[in-house]
Parts: sequence; structure tokens; C-alpha cells
Amino acid sequence: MHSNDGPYLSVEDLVVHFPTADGIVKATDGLSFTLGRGKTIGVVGESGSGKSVSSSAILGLHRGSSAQVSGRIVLGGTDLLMLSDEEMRLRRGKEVSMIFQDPLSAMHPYYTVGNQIAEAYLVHNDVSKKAARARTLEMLERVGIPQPDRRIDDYPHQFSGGMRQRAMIAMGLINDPGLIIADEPTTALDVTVQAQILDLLQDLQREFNSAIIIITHDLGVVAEMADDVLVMYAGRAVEYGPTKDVLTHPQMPYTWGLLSSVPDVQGDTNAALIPIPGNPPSLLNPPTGCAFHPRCVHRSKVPADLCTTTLPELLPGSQGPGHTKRCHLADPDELYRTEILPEIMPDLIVED
Amino acid sequence: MTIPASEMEGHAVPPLGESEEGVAGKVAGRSPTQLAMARFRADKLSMISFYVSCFVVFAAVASPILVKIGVFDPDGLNQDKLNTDLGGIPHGAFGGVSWSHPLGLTPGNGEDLLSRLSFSMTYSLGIALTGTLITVLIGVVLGIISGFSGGFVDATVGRFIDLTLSFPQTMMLLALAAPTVLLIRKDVSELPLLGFLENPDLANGLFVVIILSAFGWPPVARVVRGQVLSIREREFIEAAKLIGASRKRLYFKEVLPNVWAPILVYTTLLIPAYISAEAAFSFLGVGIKPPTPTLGNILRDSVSWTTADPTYFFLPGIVLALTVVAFNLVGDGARDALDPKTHR
Amino acid sequence: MEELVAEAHAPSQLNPDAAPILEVENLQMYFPVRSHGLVRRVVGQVQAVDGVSFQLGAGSSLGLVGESGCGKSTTGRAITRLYEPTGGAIRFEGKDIARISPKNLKPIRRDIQMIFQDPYTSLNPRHTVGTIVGAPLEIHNLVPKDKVLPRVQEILEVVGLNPEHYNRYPHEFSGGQRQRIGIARALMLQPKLLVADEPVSALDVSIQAQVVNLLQDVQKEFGIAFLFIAHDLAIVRHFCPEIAVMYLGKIVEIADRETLYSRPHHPYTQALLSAVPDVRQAAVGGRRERIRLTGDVPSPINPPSGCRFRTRCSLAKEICAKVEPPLLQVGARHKVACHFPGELGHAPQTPVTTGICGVDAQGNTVAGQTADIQLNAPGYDTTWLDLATGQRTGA
Amino acid sequence: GGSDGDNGGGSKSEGTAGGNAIFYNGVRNTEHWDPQRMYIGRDLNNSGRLFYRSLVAYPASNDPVKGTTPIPDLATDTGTSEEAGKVWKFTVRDDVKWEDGKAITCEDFAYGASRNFATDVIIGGPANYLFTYLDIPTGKDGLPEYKGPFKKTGQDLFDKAVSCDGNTITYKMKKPWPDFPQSIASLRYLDPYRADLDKGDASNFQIISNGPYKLDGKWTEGTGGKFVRNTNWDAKTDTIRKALPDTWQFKEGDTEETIYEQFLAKTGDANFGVTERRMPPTFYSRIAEAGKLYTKVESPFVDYVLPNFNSPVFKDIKCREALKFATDKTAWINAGGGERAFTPAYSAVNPSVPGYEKNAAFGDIPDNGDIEQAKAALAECSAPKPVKIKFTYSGGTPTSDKQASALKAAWDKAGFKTELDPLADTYYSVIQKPDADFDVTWGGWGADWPSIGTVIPPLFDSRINITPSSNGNDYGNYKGGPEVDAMIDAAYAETDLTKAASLWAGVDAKLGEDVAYIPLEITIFNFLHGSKITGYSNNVSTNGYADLATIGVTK
Amino acid sequence: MVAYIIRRLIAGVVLLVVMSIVTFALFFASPIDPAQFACGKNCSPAMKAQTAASMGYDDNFFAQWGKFAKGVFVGRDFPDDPKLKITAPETIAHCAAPCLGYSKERTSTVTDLIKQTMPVSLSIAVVAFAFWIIGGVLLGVIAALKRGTLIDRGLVGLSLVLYAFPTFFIGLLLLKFVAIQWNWVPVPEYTPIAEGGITGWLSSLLLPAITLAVFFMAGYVRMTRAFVLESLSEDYVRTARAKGLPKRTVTFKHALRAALTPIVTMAGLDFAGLMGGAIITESVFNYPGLGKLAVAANTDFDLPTLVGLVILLASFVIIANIIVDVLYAVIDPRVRLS
Ligand SMILES: Nc1ncnc2c1ncn2[C@@H]1O[C@H](COP(=O)(O)OP(=O)(O)OP(=O)(O)O)[C@@H](O)[C@H]1O
Ligand SMILES: Nc1ncnc2c1ncn2[C@@H]1O[C@H](COP(=O)(O)OP(=O)(O)OP(=O)(O)O)[C@@H](O)[C@H]1O
Ligand SMILES: [Mg+2]
Ligand SMILES: [Mg+2]
Repeated sequence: MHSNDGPYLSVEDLVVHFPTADGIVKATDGLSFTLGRGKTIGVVGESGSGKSVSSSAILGLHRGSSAQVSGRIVLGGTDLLMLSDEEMRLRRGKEVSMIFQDPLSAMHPYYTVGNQIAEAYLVHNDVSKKAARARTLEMLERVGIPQPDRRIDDYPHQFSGGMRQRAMIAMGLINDPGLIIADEPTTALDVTVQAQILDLLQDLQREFNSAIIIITHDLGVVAEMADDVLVMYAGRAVEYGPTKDVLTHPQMPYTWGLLSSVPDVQGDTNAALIPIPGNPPSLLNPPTGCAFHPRCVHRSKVPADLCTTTLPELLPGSQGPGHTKRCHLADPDELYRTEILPEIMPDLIVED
Repeated sequence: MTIPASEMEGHAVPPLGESEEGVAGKVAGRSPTQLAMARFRADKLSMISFYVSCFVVFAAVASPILVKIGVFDPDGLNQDKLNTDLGGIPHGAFGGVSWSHPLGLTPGNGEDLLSRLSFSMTYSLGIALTGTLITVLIGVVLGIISGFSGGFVDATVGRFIDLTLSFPQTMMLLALAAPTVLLIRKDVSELPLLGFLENPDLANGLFVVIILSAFGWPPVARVVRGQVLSIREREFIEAAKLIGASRKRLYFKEVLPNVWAPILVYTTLLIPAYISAEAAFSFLGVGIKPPTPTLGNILRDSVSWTTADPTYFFLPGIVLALTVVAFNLVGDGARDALDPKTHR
Repeated sequence: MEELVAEAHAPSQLNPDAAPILEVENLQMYFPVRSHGLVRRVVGQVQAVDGVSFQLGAGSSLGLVGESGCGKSTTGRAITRLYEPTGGAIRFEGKDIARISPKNLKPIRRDIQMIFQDPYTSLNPRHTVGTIVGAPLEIHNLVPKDKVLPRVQEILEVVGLNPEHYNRYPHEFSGGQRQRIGIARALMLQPKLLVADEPVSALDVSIQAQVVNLLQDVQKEFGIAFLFIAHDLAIVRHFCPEIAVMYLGKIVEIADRETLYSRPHHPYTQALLSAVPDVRQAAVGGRRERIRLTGDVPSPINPPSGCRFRTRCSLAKEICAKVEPPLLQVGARHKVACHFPGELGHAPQTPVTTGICGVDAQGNTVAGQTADIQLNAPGYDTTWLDLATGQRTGA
Repeated sequence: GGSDGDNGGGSKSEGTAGGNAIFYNGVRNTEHWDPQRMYIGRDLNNSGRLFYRSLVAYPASNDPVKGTTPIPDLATDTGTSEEAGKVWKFTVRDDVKWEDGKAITCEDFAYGASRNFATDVIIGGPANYLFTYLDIPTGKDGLPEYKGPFKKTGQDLFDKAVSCDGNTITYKMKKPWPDFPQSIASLRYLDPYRADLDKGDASNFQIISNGPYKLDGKWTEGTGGKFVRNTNWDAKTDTIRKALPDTWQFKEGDTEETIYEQFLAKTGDANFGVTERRMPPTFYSRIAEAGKLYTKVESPFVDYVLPNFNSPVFKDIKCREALKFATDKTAWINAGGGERAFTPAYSAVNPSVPGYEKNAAFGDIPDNGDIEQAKAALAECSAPKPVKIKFTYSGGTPTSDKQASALKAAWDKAGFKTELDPLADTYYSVIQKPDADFDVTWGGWGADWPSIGTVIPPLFDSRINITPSSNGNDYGNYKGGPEVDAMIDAAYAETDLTKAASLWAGVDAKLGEDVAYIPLEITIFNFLHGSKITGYSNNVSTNGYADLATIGVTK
Repeated sequence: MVAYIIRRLIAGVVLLVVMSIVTFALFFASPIDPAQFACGKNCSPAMKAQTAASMGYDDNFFAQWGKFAKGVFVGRDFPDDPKLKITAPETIAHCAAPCLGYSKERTSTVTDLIKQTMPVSLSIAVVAFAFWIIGGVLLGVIAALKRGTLIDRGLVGLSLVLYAFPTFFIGLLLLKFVAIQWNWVPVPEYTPIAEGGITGWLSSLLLPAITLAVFFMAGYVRMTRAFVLESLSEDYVRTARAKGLPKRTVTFKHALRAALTPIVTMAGLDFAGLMGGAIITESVFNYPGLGKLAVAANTDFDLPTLVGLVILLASFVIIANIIVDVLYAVIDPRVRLS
């Protein structure tokens, strides 16, 4: 799957803990994944499952705070966690860049869009202001802002939501980074605008051959954008593998839950929505064993109290070595095919 | 001690469809206020400041009683214990410290400093608290009205705020002091039930309170108005309208409980500000007049005894600083406790 | 257990014969825009809602979809009379409540309730759940004071909350649970119409289904009609047998679920539907084919002339700028506001509306011709324009 | 009076000319430099020593007699009187000039005198003496019928009373005025004035010098001004003023603390400074540190309290007597700084005034009061018990407040219940109202010139003080009635000053019997001055303040 | 924008008119007789009546206000007595427009008094402002950056303690020890630039400015700290860090910039208030500024000066308010461009 010289990004056993007055918040607990250049990984999971925290850790944004970060984040052969703050800073925005969810609050209201984008270029390149401006114009043009020479001196509030996100993308890509982390880049946008932005991201990825981590709630976005998908729950990966595999043959009840709790625009209108009962767990005192067990309706299908006592390993399931899951269920495929799929996508059964 | 909210979300609330958790008995929740109090209690500095403030309040309340029963004698002269040749410095070490005068005597007349400092709290705190109360009352009423009504009423209150703020406060304080106090003592005190205002201390105190509140309310009104403006936009207000809530209910049941927090914070920060203000005013000769002890009066006298009687110089200063700092820290603590955001 | 759940939350089906409980006709809601000048005079209007008409049957659901700022919430709020509409009629059970005085509004309040989008701001953080849910009873003096609590607990049970938690505060609940509290409050007065303004869009994906299912249960159990506002096309499709698509303050297409999602006739609806990312695409890989809309939604202060969508429409012709397309009935339960309506790729070459609007193909007024149907009427006619034949047909 | 302190008159070393001296006015600003409007001792003294010369003046002397005996200044002699003091004539020297070089003429003197009558413009001065004595009829409003040189109403009346004949000016009186020259030497109200430079009100701070110094630039109220040498002053014409420093800087607004800290620190400009502000008690412990810079002298002022005769309580003589016996001078003095600051007084008249006698009514009471007698008198006092009284005093300084509470303590011990009412800004405007609501008030006075006639009538003659809207200086609203009025008139009429003095003492005795006032103390001046000051002397001729005529500075 | 400014200016003028009427009403209702004070201690009723007439105090409230308002535009004469204009015109004080009144006690027009004292107050205000803004903001930023550390607690604690003491206390101690006893600086005495040059001027202002600055700084340290902390947690600061900007740029260019807006607003109004004279500080250091003038005018109830000062200071505040609002719009493009 990956070229011989190893993946471009490899995250190994990433742990991010926040000591707080009430105890340690284990926001990310032993996360591992790899990503090659030109590839996209989609990270999905409920709110608070540690998606943003993990990606911030890759960018080194927890430096200088009380957060405890450990593990290995190897990007292009360098372990980012071993770098000094200054070395990390020089990589931030140049080799790794981030596109945030809410572009209005993520842009400084007092500086022009052009200024903020050029700033990202100036800090990593020894060029004149004029050159930076020219480069900014070029980028704005590239992300599809009409009349960039007129809009470059506008302030963020003068842009529409979609344009702001484009500008954010321009800012993130101006230094031609190898890795782009897009944290819910379209959640605040309308579907039509979302489609535009996703198109843009994909075009740019092809152009720059960058690796993308896309964080989202929306399985549809993952399905259309990502090569791999990583499903997170309570700070851990619970299912990880090629998108096609994971979304067509999910092997973990949590993934089933995600799939079954959102309706589908094309599916059978009679399909039921099956919610995941209960609420996401606290990261202060995550449940013992499998963190998902209190909400898992298939718990009874696992012998003894394995689910409540033992944390399942992230192991390959029946779908081949690339597709791993964290579940004690013996034959999830069968369960999915017979019990879940008929409920949520009855129309697909025939095809399968 | 605090139960983290997220923990409750995870476990205490039964998930849908799980009927096994049939908790017997009533489960009482903790109100935001209770949570804030718990947070406040967890902060050591705030608690210490709170105890200091309580002690000060206690002194303020107890002093008049102690004076009545003769334990304290803030006006009693002990000129025989002074060295008149040196301008009336107390005999003995540390400004004449003794068992009967634990903090020594004041130079000049030899009054008991402990009695005076303690009794001064009654006046200083009395002024600060009354001033705060009135300030907050005016501010809250005008703030809520203008915030909720909007339009013309809001604009009028806004202009009224501008007008109030345009007056130079200290100058008005100076210029109005004599005439107003005269007016209070002469005319206002003739009104029924207000006879006590004939007393110069009360009249002067009232004047300070009037000035403090007359110029102090605009910020409160602005804060409250701002709060109300944002609360007005919250959906629960619309929800209340939708279930047919009356205007009265909207104001007092829906809006008011939500502005208490900033009001409380403002109030606790206003008290120390007013204590300092009283002290500053007395330098200008405004407010309760000596020899009645207020922090300002004592400080104003003590500041000229730096070298001649250092004890007398230091003690009142320390008491004032301690009081103001303590009240301020209580206010800061209240703010942190009431606004969990600042905790992060 | 799953079976039971699945059965319980069956989506509501279209009942064409249901008596209309709500008729909205030509609803307009304008907000004044004031100048910054010396005198703050009104310099314009935000035409948030401009001539919306639809009909909602008792116990039925109508979905309202559209992009941000197109006037969905405003429509909902006007119907609940949080706003006083600028124009038009809102007939609730036949009675026009658009201009009813605040005093006479109180009884209506019992019948029309709302569920809000944001579970965090829609509950007063200083009130207990019991107070929040019990408030409607208190205000309307429906039951004696000592009967309020049992009633509150009853309703909490209905929405799937522990009735013992009545004296907890909102902050102690998760988003989904808060939304249930909001639903409980709305149900308390046993309303006949519920306006649900994006009831699940603030919720986590895993929780959305809980609430949607609950709403379906509630609808079924109490026979409540829903005006279901959302921008998530999939949820609306799941919930509502009938859907209206709004664009810039107007309904551009309204139809039953089947028609709208499989045979949309308005280019905007088509674009909207094609933009929704689909999980099933995973099986195929890559992006779905889509209609790319360019540009942004115009400002409702200065909406484009004629058809409001024309600035972003690939079909737009001269007539679109001159004549506003009427909401034309093109099927038994299908109306569309377009001069060139048709399934994707099958749009007619000439405008189908010339006769109705009394104009020629370029949109110029033709002398002597007048519009021959009443525009903007709520509900459906028994006859409609058959696009294939260009003739009026009936069932 | 005179010097009876530790260092008496201060250093007697002769200074040399040159250098820059400073006078610290302190927090009490100069209100007027207009000679006809000045009435504050300090300003009268200082102006007379530096830039205003009068017909006659006092020599710089510490001797109680010499220092209060006028010698010729702008006049050739000390004046001649006719008709037993009803007509006074002075001849103006012909070799004296104004600062602009113009000669000082008799007309300038007449014009200066006329200004006193412009009562709407020339406000604040001691014009009352002229209204009493000068032969100009009094109108219905109680004011002279001559309205001053601006309105010129009744100008002929004035021209008859004050007339020039060449260089000789003649003043005609209604009644004999034997100590008229002393009044000229003590006050500035008969100084000459330039009609051509008179801008009325606006001339308040205008200084048209005829002395050794002239104002450099403008006088700024609250800041002060700088005086430089007046080249048109001829030292040969002047026996009094040594005019040693090249400049005199007057500084206003500094507090006693600031001034005295600087004197003690012996740094900076303050080394060249003198002041009229008394040393605050907080500095008494550092007197040793000051060494020779310290001077102490008894002042010509007396402080007293006044029962308000309009108050329901003190209408009754018994109540007044109770107050008299209850008054504890010692406590008052201690609170104000002790014996170093005050010495007990037994009359409203300062012992330095000729003819002073201990007032019998107060002489026998112990300084710390007689509580038994006080209680006895209070028992007979008609006011309801406990006798509630309000003491309104000029507060605003910590010392005055301390003194008031000491007094209160003593009164309360005798059975009064005293309320303290310190007034700062409004003090005079309140107590001058005849219907003012106070029972006791405070006052202090020093003779305008060494004559009891400048103490008793200004303070207690109801005829010149009390009007429907004001009690003038008679803050206690004391009305002596025909008996006292007659005694006052008799004393005035007596041209023999010694005899007059004993008549005045009689009036004082009567005031004591009536308890029109209760004397407290005589202020003792405790001063420091800059370490580079020479010729420093607290002269009798300058009321115990530093005599600027002789002061110089070393460099 | 221009229309906005004009609108604010007109509103300001209206405010000033109302404000002056209120001021007149307040002083008119006063039980203290200004004529009594103007007339001095030895004043007979007739003299007082004359004084009242010459100052116009005998008019009713509206007439007095009307004359005042007229004086502002066309000037006034004191006394406005036609007879006197013939007999002794030199004794009539003309108060040229803009006339804020004539002080009989100070025998000067209020405008002149203000011209005299204003530079002093302005000087103190400017220097103190510089001290407290630079000091307060700097320390506030440091405290925010070092949040939770000893430095933070120390700074916040110190500012609280300093704030607790009234200005007169701090001022008197500085004067007594720093200037006089230790003689580190000369005893402050106001020296105009014309006399002492910039350094002379500045050094003469050192202690008073520090006294004032200390008082204000306390608030600004805490305020800046809070605002910077808030903006440090903003998303755009995270963005700035994600761009790889150095910490200094992130702190000052991004975090502080946003925090500065409310600080500037506050500072503008505080400065305007101070221009009207720091009454206590000026008294302590014997600085002949507006504040001391106010105290003096109050001592002898010099009504014209008091009223003139109040109205002048009010106009400062009103103008400052307008400037701050405009400034706010200039600083914040969201306001400016919407
Ligand atoms: N600085 C911090 N201190 C303490 N806890 C934190 C901190 N930052 C994040 N957390 C906690 O870590 C957990 C994971 O947060 P994260 O933002 O990664 O979630 P997420 O998956 O991105 O959720 P969302 O979808 O809402 O963005 C949350 O419970 C959050 O409260
Ligand atoms: N009170 C108001 N005053 C002025 N304009 C308003 C007001 N409320 C809404 N608008 C404007 O009306 C238009 C429609 O707003 P509305 O909230 O109905 O949109 P929406 O379809 O609900 O959008 P969203 O999906 O973002 O909730 C918007 O342009 C909005 O800015
Ligand atoms: Mg996130
Ligand atoms: Mg909406």
C-alpha cells in the first residue's frame, strides 16, 4: 500500500493527556496511523473523541501548555516530538499546515485577509513584502476567489463563509506543505459550498501531492474524500482501514452506530434510524475495558464480561491486514450483514 | 469536591432505553450557583480573602455594640499618656501599645487606635455597602429596562448615561459637598422619617453615598444592559414567549436570574473601590468629618506622622490595604467561580 | 430490541386527504435596514421571506430546506408569531393569526409550539428541568399547582428522561438530553403544530437519531403536525413526506418526498441534492458527479430581479431576469418556480410559463395576455400543467 | 507681646546684599495685593516690607514699644493732629517715586483713600474704620453716601473729608482718632494709589510698587510671583527696608509638611526660604535637629469660643457660665500641640496690646476648667438636660479636629452633649448668618494695631456688625445693648490712649460677665527657616512673623 | 463615517447644552449664596446686593443660563452696568468669547484661569498616561504570558495593593521620602517646556505622574491581563501559531492587538477625565493645574469658576467619547466597514 521508503507521516502510540483540577483528561490515548503523500485519511468520531487534540499534537500546538504529549510523530523521517520548540515552529505552516473549522474566528478580525496569508509566507520565506503579496494573489486566484486583486485587502468579515474557508486554504497551502490537516473544514458551510470546498481541496491535493488529514463528523465526506478512515472513540482508534473497506464492511459496533444514526439521501425512505444509546463517555474516567461497552447493544454477544474488563486490541479483522478494529465480537461481518444492514440500508442487501 | 459535569453526562443520567437504572428517591441537581460556590470554596486565596472580608464586616457590625457597652472607646482622650512636648506623641514603645490599648494611641488626643480602626469600618463599610447597593440598584433597573425595551427607551437611557459620565465626578463632589450636606441637614431632615439625617455624620455619609451612586451606576447599567441584550437573544427567551409568558415573567423569572452573576461580581468589586474612594474623598475634606473615625479620616491624619509615630502611620495603611485587597480578591474569586470559562 | 425500535419510529407517511391545519399564504417578512446617516432612516429591507405559501395537513410534516440565510427560520418564527409578518396570511385551523393582537395570541400559543436548534441556549440555565417543563402549565393555569409535578414527570418519561431528574439543571445534561427537555416543554401544552427549527443540527451524529426518532414517536402518538426546518437534506427526507425548498426568501420547489428527491425539477434543488456527500460513495470511491454552483447566495436586501436563482443558474435566459417565475403546479403534489422546469438534463428549451405570466419567451409583456392562474395559493389544485404535453391535466 | 520664646527674635547676624530669597505663603493664598483690599496680617506685613510704603510705618524692631511706634515713611513726619485728633495732616516727601518713575503725589493718597468707599469693587479690606471715623455722612443703607471713585456718587462729600494742599494731605474725622497713624502703619488701606492705573476689580493682584521690589511679570494665584529690584526706589529715602536679596520669590500652595520637611532636609531652594506657616506638631520631635533654624515667639493673636446668643441654650447666662467653667483650655492646647504651641489666654485681648488686663471672669478658673462649678451652673441652666449643643468650627485640618474633640470631651464631662460640626469651605458663610443653627463657634483675632479698640468693637459692637443678613465678625450674635454701646462710645471718645485703654478693659470685663466669649489660648509661633537665611527676626512690628525688611541670604 | 462623526458631534453639543443646564440647576439650587462669598468676609447686605448685581446672581435661573450661553458666543461684561460704562469703563472686566464667566474672587475671566492652569493638568495627564499605559499594558501582558506563576501573582498582587492606597497617600509618601528626605529628585515644581526644556518639564512631572500612574496602572495591569488571556485563547491566535509565527509576533501582533481595543477605549476616557485635573495629585504636589483651581474655587465658592470648569471638563469627556468612538471604528475594521 505504501512505498518502500516508509509512509510520509507515521503516528505511533500518540498520547495526549491534560492534567486538570479534576484529574487527567486522556484526550488521546495510544493513537497510531500512517499516511502517504498524496493520500487522504478521514478521521471521524463523536464530539470530544479527541480528533482535534490529536491533530493539534501533530502540529505541535500543545507545546507551551500543560498538556503531556508522548509517542512518535514521524513526518518525512523526522520525529516531530523530538524537535525543539523553535525547530517545530519552523515546520509549522511550512511542512504541516492546518485548516480550521470556523474560518471567521480563526482569522484575525483586524488584519486584511491578504496580510494574514502573506504573513504565513513571509515567516517561512526570506522574500520581500511585495513578493509575498504577489504570491498571496496567486494563491487567492488558485483557490477561486473572484477578483483577488480587489479582495486581497478586504477584512475577513467582508468575505462570505465559503470565501473565508478558501482564504484559509490559501493560507494553509501557501508554503506548499507536505501535510495538510483540515479540521472539519466544511461543517459550518452549506452543502453547495461544502461541495465547492471539497472539490478545491481535492484539486489542490492532486496539484501539490500533499497528504491530507480530514477531520469530520460526516461519513459522507469521508466516503468521498478519504483513502483511509480512522474511527475514533474516547481518544482511541476503534476502527482503521481503507475507506471502502471500513464503510462497506464495518466491523465495530460503534462504526455501525455512526452509519445507522444518520439517514441517507439516496437510501430507502423506510430505513430506520438506529441511534447509539446513551452519551459519549467522560475522558476523565473512561469506562473500563472497551470504552464503548456501556453503549454497545451487542455486548451480550461477547462471552463473559470481556467487554467490561478487557480493552480489545486494534487487530485486523476478516477483511485483510489493512483493516483493523478494536472489538471482542467474534464474527462482526455476519452480524452486520444479517442484523444491521437490513435495517439501515435494506436496498443494499440485494446488491451485496 | 466538584463533580465534573462531564462525568454526570457519562453516567449519572440514564441512557435512552436503559430501564435498569431506576434510581430510587429524588435526585437533586446542583444549580449553577451551587457549582460556582463549590468552585469558589476550592480556591484557597479567595477563601482566605473571604474570611478576611467577613472579619472586616464583623468588625463593622460589632464595633457600635462594643462602643455602646464600653469595650471600645474611639473618642476617649488619654492626653495624660502623651508627650505634649513632642507634639503629643504617645509615651511608650510602638505608639503607646499596652494591654488596654493593644494597637497604641493616636497622637494628639491619645484615643485608642484599635477602637478607632474597628469603628472606622462601621462607617467606611457602611458607606461602601450602601453606595454599592444603591449604585447596583439603579444600574440594574435602568440596565434591564433599556436592554430589554430597546429603541427609544434604550436610547434615552444611553443619553442619560452619557450625560452622567460627562460630569467631572471629583469636581462635582467638591462643589456639591457643602451645599448638599447643608440641604440634607436642613431641609431633607425635616421630612417625615428622615429626622436622623440631621446628624452630621449620617448627612455627610449620605452625601458620599449619593455621589458614589449618582456617578457609579452607568457602568453597572452598561454591564447589565449588555448582558440583557445577549440574554434577550437567547432562545429560551423565545421559548418563554412561545409558552405565553408575560412581560413580568420574562423580566423577573427568565432574565433576572441570568444577570445575577455579573451583577454579583460587579458588586463585590465595587465595595473595595468605594472603600478606597471614601478614603480619597476625606483627603479633600468631603464625607464624614473627623473626629468620627473612618478609614479615610484616620489615614489622612496618620500620613503626616510617618516619622514621628511610625506605628500610627503604618497600622491604618495596612488595615486599608488588607481590606481593599481582600474584598477585591473575593470579587475576583467570584468572577472566576461564576464564569467557568476563565478557569480554563 | 432493535426491531421494536425500528417499528416504533416509522417515518410519517403522506396523507393527501388530511385536513389542512396550517395554511400559509404569500407570507412576507421584511426587516428594515437603517442607515448610518444623520437621521437613521430606513434605507432598505431585508426581504427575509417574500411570498411563501404552503399548506400543512393535520398530523403531517412539511420539511423546509435551503441554504443558510434563505429564510427558513424566519418563516418558522413568523408562523409561531415570534415575529409579526409584514404581509400575507397564516391560517391556523382556518383562522388567520398573522395579525392577531398579542392578547389574543395566548390561546394560540397552546396550539403552536416550537423546538429550537440550540439545546444550550434554549433552556434557561438558572431553572430546573421541572420549572422549565412545568412553566407552560403554570402560565396557562392548566392544572392545580400540586398537579404540575406529576404531569412534568409524566412528560419527562415520554421524552425518555428520568422523571426523577426534574430538579436538575440543564447544564447537567448532555446535548441530546437537553433537546429532549425542550421537546418536553413544547409537548406540555399538547400543541397541534410543532415548528422544529433545525432540531438536530447542533447535535452529535450519534445522538441525532435519538432525537429524530423521538420526534417521530411523538408525532405519531399525539398526532402533531410538524413544520420541520433543516438544512440537512437527508434528515428532512427521512422525516417529512413533503418538502419545500427555499432559496432567498422564496419557495422554489415543493413536492412530496418521492418526487422531490428522485425527480427534482428546479435547477437549484438539483444542485442541492447533488452536493450532498453520500456514504454509499465509499463503495465506488472518489467524488460523486455533481452540479457545481458558482458564486454566493445574493443578499436578501437586493435580491436579483425576476428569478432569484438566475445569477447562479446554468439555465438562466433573458426571461429569468425579467419575470419572476410563479410557483407552478407540475404534478399532483409538485410545484416548482422555474421558467424552465424539468428533470436534470431534460429542461425545456422554451419557457413553460409564458402563457401563465402573460409574456413572450424573452419575458416581454404581451399585450392582452394576463396571468391565468392564481399565484402563490397554498395547497394543490386538482389540475396541473403537464410538462410533457404542455397541457393542464388532472388526476 | 514681643519675644519670650527660646530663640526670641532669631539670628541677628547682618546679611549682605544679593541672592534670591523665597517666601512660602503656604496653603493659604494671598487673596488681594490691592492695598485697599488687604486684611491678612501676613500680606499687610510683607507688602509693607517689600513694595508698599505708607505715610508712616513701623521700624524693624523686636521691642514691644519701638516696634509698634510709627516712624515717617513716605511722609516727612508722623503726622500732626488738630482738634484733639479730629483732623490729621501729613506731608508727602517730594523725593519718592512709583516704580515707573512718576512722583508720588498727595492726590495719589487721596485717591487711595477714596477707593475704600467703592464697596462693590474694593471688597474685603478694613474700610470699616474709615466709615466709622472719616467725616462722610452715612446713608440709609448703613454705608457712606460717598460711593467711591468709580461711581463718583457723593464725590464732594469725600473731597471735603480728604483734601490735598500741595504735598499736604488732610483727613477730617467725625470723632477723635488718636491712634490714626498706627492704623496707617498697620494696615495698607490709606496707601497711595494711581488713578490712571486703576482697573477696579481687575487690579486685585496688580502691584504698583513704590518700595524696593517690584513684581516681575504677573502674580499667579495659587503659584505666586517673583519680585525684583525696583530701580526707582531710592534707599536714601527709606530707613526701614534693607532690601538685601536681589529677588523675592513668593510661593503659594505648599503644605506645612512640605515646607518644613524641606527646611529640615536643608536641601534645595528651601534653604533660602522663610514662611509664615507655623510648624505642625508632627515636627516637634525634630526641633533639636533644626538647631538654630528654630524660632519661637508668642503671637498677637487670641483664640476663643463664642456662645451663640441666638441659640435657645445660650440665651441663658447660666448655660453660658456652665460652658465657661466646663471649658478645658489644657485639653484644647494639648490636642493642638501642647505648651509649645499655645499658652492659655484669659481675655480676647492679647497681652501685647497696651492696656491688656486679665479678664476677671476667666482669670480665676483653672486652665483645665472647673467641673464642679460647671455642673452647678448647668443645673441652673434652663435648657433641657442633657444640654445638647452644636459646636461649629473651622475644621479641615487634623489638628483643628483633634482640638475640637478635646473640647467636646471636656464639655460632655460637665453634662453637655456636644455635636461637632466642622466646616471647611463654608465656615464663614455659615456662622455669619444671624439665624445660623449652632450653639458655639470658634474665632480668633489679633488687634489691627496695638489698641483694644481694634479688638473689642470689631468683634462685639453689634451696631457695626449685626445686620439682618450678617453678623459681621460678631459670630456669637452678641448684642451688648445700650449699656455696652455707651461704654464703647466712651472709650472711643477718649483721646488719651492710656485712659482709653482702661475704658476698653472695662468693656472687656463686661463682656466677660456676659460670657460673650470664652478665651482659649494665645498662639505661639513655632517657625523654622532656611539655613541660608540671615537677619531672620520675628519682629513685633510684623506681628511676630518674619520681618522681611531685614532678611538676607548667604550664597 | 463623516456623517457618523457629524451625528456624534451634534449629539455632543446637545449633551453639552443639557449638561450645562443641569449644572446651573444644581448650583442654583444650592443653599449657599455665591454673592456672600464673592463679597468677602466683611460684607454688609447692601454690599452683597451690589456684588450680586454685578455678577448677575440676582437674575433668575434661566436668565443666568441664558447670559452664560450668550457669553460663550459673544462675550460678556462684568458688571454689565451701563452707568458704570460711562463713569469708570476701566473697572469693567470684559470677558471675550468664548466666555465661561468671570471670577470676582480671582479677578480674572474663567477662560484666562483655564488658559493658565490647563497646560499643567495636560502635562501631568500626558506623562502619567504614558507611564500607566506603557507600564500597565506591559506588565499586564507579562502577567498574562506568565499566568499562574509567581511573577503573575506578584504583579497582580502588587497592583492590587497599590490600588488600595488612595492617591494622596502614595503622593505624600513619594514627595516626603523620594523628593525631600532622600533627595533623589528635586521637589517637584511645575516647569513649562518653555522654561526648562523637555527634560526640565519631564523631570518636574516625574513624581506627580508616577503617583497618578500607579493608581491607574493597577487597573490597567489587571484589565490587560484579562483581555490578553482572553484573546490568547481565541481561534485566530491558534491560527497564528499554526502558521509558525514566532511567539513574539503571536503575542504582540495577534493577541495584544485585539486586546488593545477595549484598553484604548478605556484609556481615552480616563485621559479625558484626567485632563480636567487630577485634583488630589495636584493638591499634594502643589501643582497649579485645573484640579487645584477647582479646589481653590470650591473653597471660596467661586461659582463662575466652578461652573466654567465643570462645563469645560464635561466637554472634554464628551469630545473624548466621540474620539474614542471614531477611534474604535478606525481600529476595528468590523465597525469601520459595516
Ligand atoms: N486544553 C485542554 N484541557 C483539558 N481538556 C481538553 C483540552 N483540550 C481538549 N480537551 C478535552 O479533550 C477531549 C477531546 O477534545 P477534541 O477537541 O479533540 O475533540 P473533537 O473530537 O475534536 O471534538 P469536536 O468534534 O467537538 O471538535 C474533549 O473532552 C476536551 O474536553
Ligand atoms: N431580526 C432580523 N433583522 C434583520 N435581518 C434578519 C433578522 N432575522 C433574520 N434576518 C435576515 O433574514 C435572512 C433569513 O434569515 P433566517 O434566519 O430565516 O435564515 P435561515 O434560513 O434560518 O438560515 P440558517 O440556516 O442560517 O438558520 C437572513 O439574511 C438574515 O440575515
Ligand atoms: Mg474538534
Ligand atoms: Mg435558521
